[in-house]
Amino acid sequence: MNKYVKTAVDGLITNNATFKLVLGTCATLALTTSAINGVGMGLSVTAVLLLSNVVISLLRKVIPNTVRIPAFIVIIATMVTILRMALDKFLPDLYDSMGVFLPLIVVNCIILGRAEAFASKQPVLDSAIDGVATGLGFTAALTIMGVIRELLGSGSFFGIQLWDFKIGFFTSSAGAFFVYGMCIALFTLISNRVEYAHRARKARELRVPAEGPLDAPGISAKEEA
Amino acid sequence: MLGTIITIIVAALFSQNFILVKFLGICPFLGVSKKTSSSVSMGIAVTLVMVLATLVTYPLYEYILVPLKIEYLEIIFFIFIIAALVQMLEKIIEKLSPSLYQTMGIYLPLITTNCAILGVAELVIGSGFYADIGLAAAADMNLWFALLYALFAGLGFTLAMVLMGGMRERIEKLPIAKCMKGFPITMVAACFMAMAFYVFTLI
Amino acid sequence: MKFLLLQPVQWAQVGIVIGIFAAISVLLTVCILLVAKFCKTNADEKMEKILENLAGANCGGCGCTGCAGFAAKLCKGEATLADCHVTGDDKKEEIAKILGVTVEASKPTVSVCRCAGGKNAADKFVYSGAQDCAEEAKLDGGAKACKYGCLGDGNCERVCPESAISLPEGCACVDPDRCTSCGACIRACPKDLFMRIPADAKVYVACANHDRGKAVMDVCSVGCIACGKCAKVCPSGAIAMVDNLPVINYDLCTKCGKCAEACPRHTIQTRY
Amino acid sequence: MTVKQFFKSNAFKSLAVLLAIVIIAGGLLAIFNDLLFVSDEERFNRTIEKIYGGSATVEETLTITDENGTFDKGAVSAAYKMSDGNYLIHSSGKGGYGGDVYLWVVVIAENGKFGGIEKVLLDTSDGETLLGNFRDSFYENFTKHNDELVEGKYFGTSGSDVINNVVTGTTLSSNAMCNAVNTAIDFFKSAVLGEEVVSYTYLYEKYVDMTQTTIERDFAANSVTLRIVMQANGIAPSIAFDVTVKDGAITAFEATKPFVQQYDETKIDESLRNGTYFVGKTAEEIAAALPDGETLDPAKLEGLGLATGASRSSESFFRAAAFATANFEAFFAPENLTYASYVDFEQSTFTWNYTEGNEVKMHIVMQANGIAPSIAFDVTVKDGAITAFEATKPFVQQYDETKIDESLRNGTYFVGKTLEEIAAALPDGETLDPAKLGGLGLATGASRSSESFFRAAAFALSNYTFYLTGGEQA
Repeated sequence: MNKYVKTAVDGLITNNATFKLVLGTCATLALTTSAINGVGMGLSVTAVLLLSNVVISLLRKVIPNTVRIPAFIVIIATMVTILRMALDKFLPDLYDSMGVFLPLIVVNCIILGRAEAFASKQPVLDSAIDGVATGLGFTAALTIMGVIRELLGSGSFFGIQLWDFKIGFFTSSAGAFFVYGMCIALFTLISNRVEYAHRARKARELRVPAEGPLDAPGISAKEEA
Repeated sequence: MLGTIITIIVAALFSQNFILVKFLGICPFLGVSKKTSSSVSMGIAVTLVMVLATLVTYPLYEYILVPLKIEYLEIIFFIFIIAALVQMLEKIIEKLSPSLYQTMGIYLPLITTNCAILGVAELVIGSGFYADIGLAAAADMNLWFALLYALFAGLGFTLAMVLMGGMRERIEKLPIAKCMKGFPITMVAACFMAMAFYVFTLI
Repeated sequence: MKFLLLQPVQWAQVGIVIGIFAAISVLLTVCILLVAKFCKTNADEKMEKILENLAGANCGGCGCTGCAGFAAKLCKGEATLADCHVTGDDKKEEIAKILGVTVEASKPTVSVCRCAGGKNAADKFVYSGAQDCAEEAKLDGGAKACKYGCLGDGNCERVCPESAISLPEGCACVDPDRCTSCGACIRACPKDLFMRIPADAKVYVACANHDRGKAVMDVCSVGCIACGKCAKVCPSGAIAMVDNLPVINYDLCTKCGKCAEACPRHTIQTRY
Repeated sequence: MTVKQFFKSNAFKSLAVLLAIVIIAGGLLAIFNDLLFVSDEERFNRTIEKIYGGSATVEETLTITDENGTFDKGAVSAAYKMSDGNYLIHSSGKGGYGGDVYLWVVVIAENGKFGGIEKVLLDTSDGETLLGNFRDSFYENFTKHNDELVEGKYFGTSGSDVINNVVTGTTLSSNAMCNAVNTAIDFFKSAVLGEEVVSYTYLYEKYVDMTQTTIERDFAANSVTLRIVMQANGIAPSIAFDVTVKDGAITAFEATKPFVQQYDETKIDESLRNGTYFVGKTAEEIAAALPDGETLDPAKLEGLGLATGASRSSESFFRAAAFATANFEAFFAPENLTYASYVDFEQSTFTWNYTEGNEVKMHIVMQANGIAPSIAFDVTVKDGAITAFEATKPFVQQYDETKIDESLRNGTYFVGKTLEEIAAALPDGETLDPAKLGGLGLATGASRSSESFFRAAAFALSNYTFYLTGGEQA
């Protein structure tokens, strides 16, 4: 896989920001009481993450290491605030549904986390891809958790009331921890299985003897016997 | 006077615990609390940053932002100050104990976006705060109450971190399914702690 | 989109904001620089760059407490890059460039248990103590009559991060597909039975008993009796008998499998 | 460190870069903040656009004063008369999760009368994450109950005579939603139509002068003796009645003298005046005579075998009888006792000590009063006077002891006080004027908690007789 596809897959699945790196937990726990919130927050984070990764990776050579954290945070905060003002002015209905998340994003660990770990070291295109991939991975994770908690907690799916059998535990914050923990466990289980299969396949490719699969003298003699 | 101090201590440590009741600052709470030693040092680092941040942000807000009516910049100034403090903290920790620096890893710069610290800075200047700590009117509020609250909020943070660190050390020894090791079992433990602390919101 | 009336900009306000922001930033940067000056750690440039390239998993596979320790040793030349099995090859080239040392692309290896005893090996006494090889080994080398053999208490199984080790008939056996050769089992086994062999190796010696044939027969039905047939039959002369045990030189081995067939006790086992 | 070297050094570079970033960021922020400032007026046009899609414009802006804009469950901050005749009201409801909920409510005004709700739209609601236009259906069912609204019913989440389960989805702020819509309706009725809107606890209370009416409840005999003073009904003067209702039916009904000299006796049927007509009648029979619940149809009087004429006064007769019978259960509901609006009845217990005869032990738990936490009191009332009054512990550690006067806390202040003296401290029956505390020789401050003290004492004294017969056996 070429470099870009690898970064994309990394951001989306292999080291998914919510389930693998466990970043942005405050947003994940607080906002997944309903699936719509999850989607809204996820998409807002994706937009901001893309912008901030690009800008920070453009400036990565300029910003010296001693003041990198304040510099990054000022860039991110300014961008979010201006985005919020512009959205409020020009796209009011989008602002009504997304606007409430933007101030939350400034405090979200993912943006600074990716900026610090990735964008400040990689060229612009990689950072952009990583930004989008991590953002979408985060959205997917939040939506899954949102659906689970909304379905069990308030018996509705994306706002449509399915049944009125409600388990209060899932909308509570203790429930959020529990669901988050179980999702991570599931994610680790699946990713381990995939990794073993991948590693086994790679090992099997290695194991083919130098001359070719079947013409080695030893093996053919034994099969005939 | 004494009543307010008691209220602050009880509120910041238990009934309004930043991690287990307000659910702020969860990232370091899960990321760094593998061992009680690293959680204590993380807790102290966060408390230090909280107190220093409040020392700077409270007067900044009262005497500069409000009179000049540019409150909308409040979040950016606060985060900027916290980020600078964390940058200094990083250098200090790197000097004092490289091993701690290694265990904190990515979670050290993430103290900046730690919702707990910004939470304290925002709460202390909030309008309803004087009532929470039992003062009669907003005028009575001053820097000392804010600093005291920040200090004990940090200690509450450390308390929760140490509790979790202790629990995780015990959990490491238990025979757990492979995929449950690490974060998932910590989350389940945190879930029970959250339930325990939920009682404080009731009284 | 209809053009909305943009409000006029009050430049005085802009001036104030920039002024305050600049003042705060200058003040804070000076503090940061002062703090940086006081806390000048002696970490030299080289060590930091190496640390960045290492995988940073702190797995301890190289025998040091963490990557920082390993990087320090690399700088001083006390450790070689081969010790670290987790870092990718491309990263190793970069570190080699920094250290100015050449690194041969090491072939991927897997761990293997040099014993197949378990149920086939007789016991000296019945051991019902702690299910821990290290504890059992303290009691006169453990319950097994063969003092080299695997005790089957599963320390290696517990310590393996990839859970690649299982104990089918009471004797450790490594699943090559899962093993990342991190070396945890090598450190955990009190009998030092685990050994790294190339990942594509076809045959390996499943015995570590250095005694003469007669003594081995008394204690184990699958132990190596040092008859030397494998060494004679190997077409490429890859096998040499050292101290009553065959040692396979995997560079010469052509994976023909003859030694496994020739071995009367099936001590040399084939992987596929 | 030469000057040239200084400019190359890492320190200067970091200082310069950070300064540059900060200046650019600060500049951009300030400029954009001024440039993109959305004025309230523009925001308001946006809302109009959203609700009406351009079909109507603002005709007249109503002036909102503190007096006509605030209600007990919410407040109205703006109201406009629209060109399509309806009224657009911006109201807020208390009790939302983490803050008030703000709504735009379009009230239908058909030829000068209240016609129900046409549309409800969320403005902003601090603390509520996403109630935006994703779930417009969420508000439609506010507009489906216009007929019940015209009758005078209100939205609510609990209680019998309210339209509930209107709001699904987030239950957290559903009562705030109902409060906001109810406030808009109350505002429309009071400010626009000029109707006098007061929330009533009893039915027919609109015609009764509650200040002079007294209600004696006898729990054991399950009977209520009322001295009802009716308000003047058009030209008919205010009439007073002594009514006793036992098991839901009137056992005694007598119009006391004052009405006679202002009115001609022959016009009112004999059986009405001495009440024999009403004796034995139940709420349903009386209500039948008042078809729309308030006006007496004169023609029906013959049907009932009564002399016609003086229909306004006879109307007062029927209304008084209806008031007495329809609210029979309500009289016994503890919530409607005097000073009862702040008592938490689930947790309070009242025991009547048989051996001592007329002594009632009350454990009164007050609801939280603003920031003051809920406080519990153990009060014993004997022969109509407080003999013991003690505030139990829970309130202490949340509150500063020095703020509440010693005599209040151990109750010595209340022992021996009569209801009048305590009622004097609560002028409008519920709020304690902090300044008065000084006058009563008590430490000022902590007025909210002291208010709970006084309310509990007043409740205990005024309902002593009720609990003397109604409380559980000790």
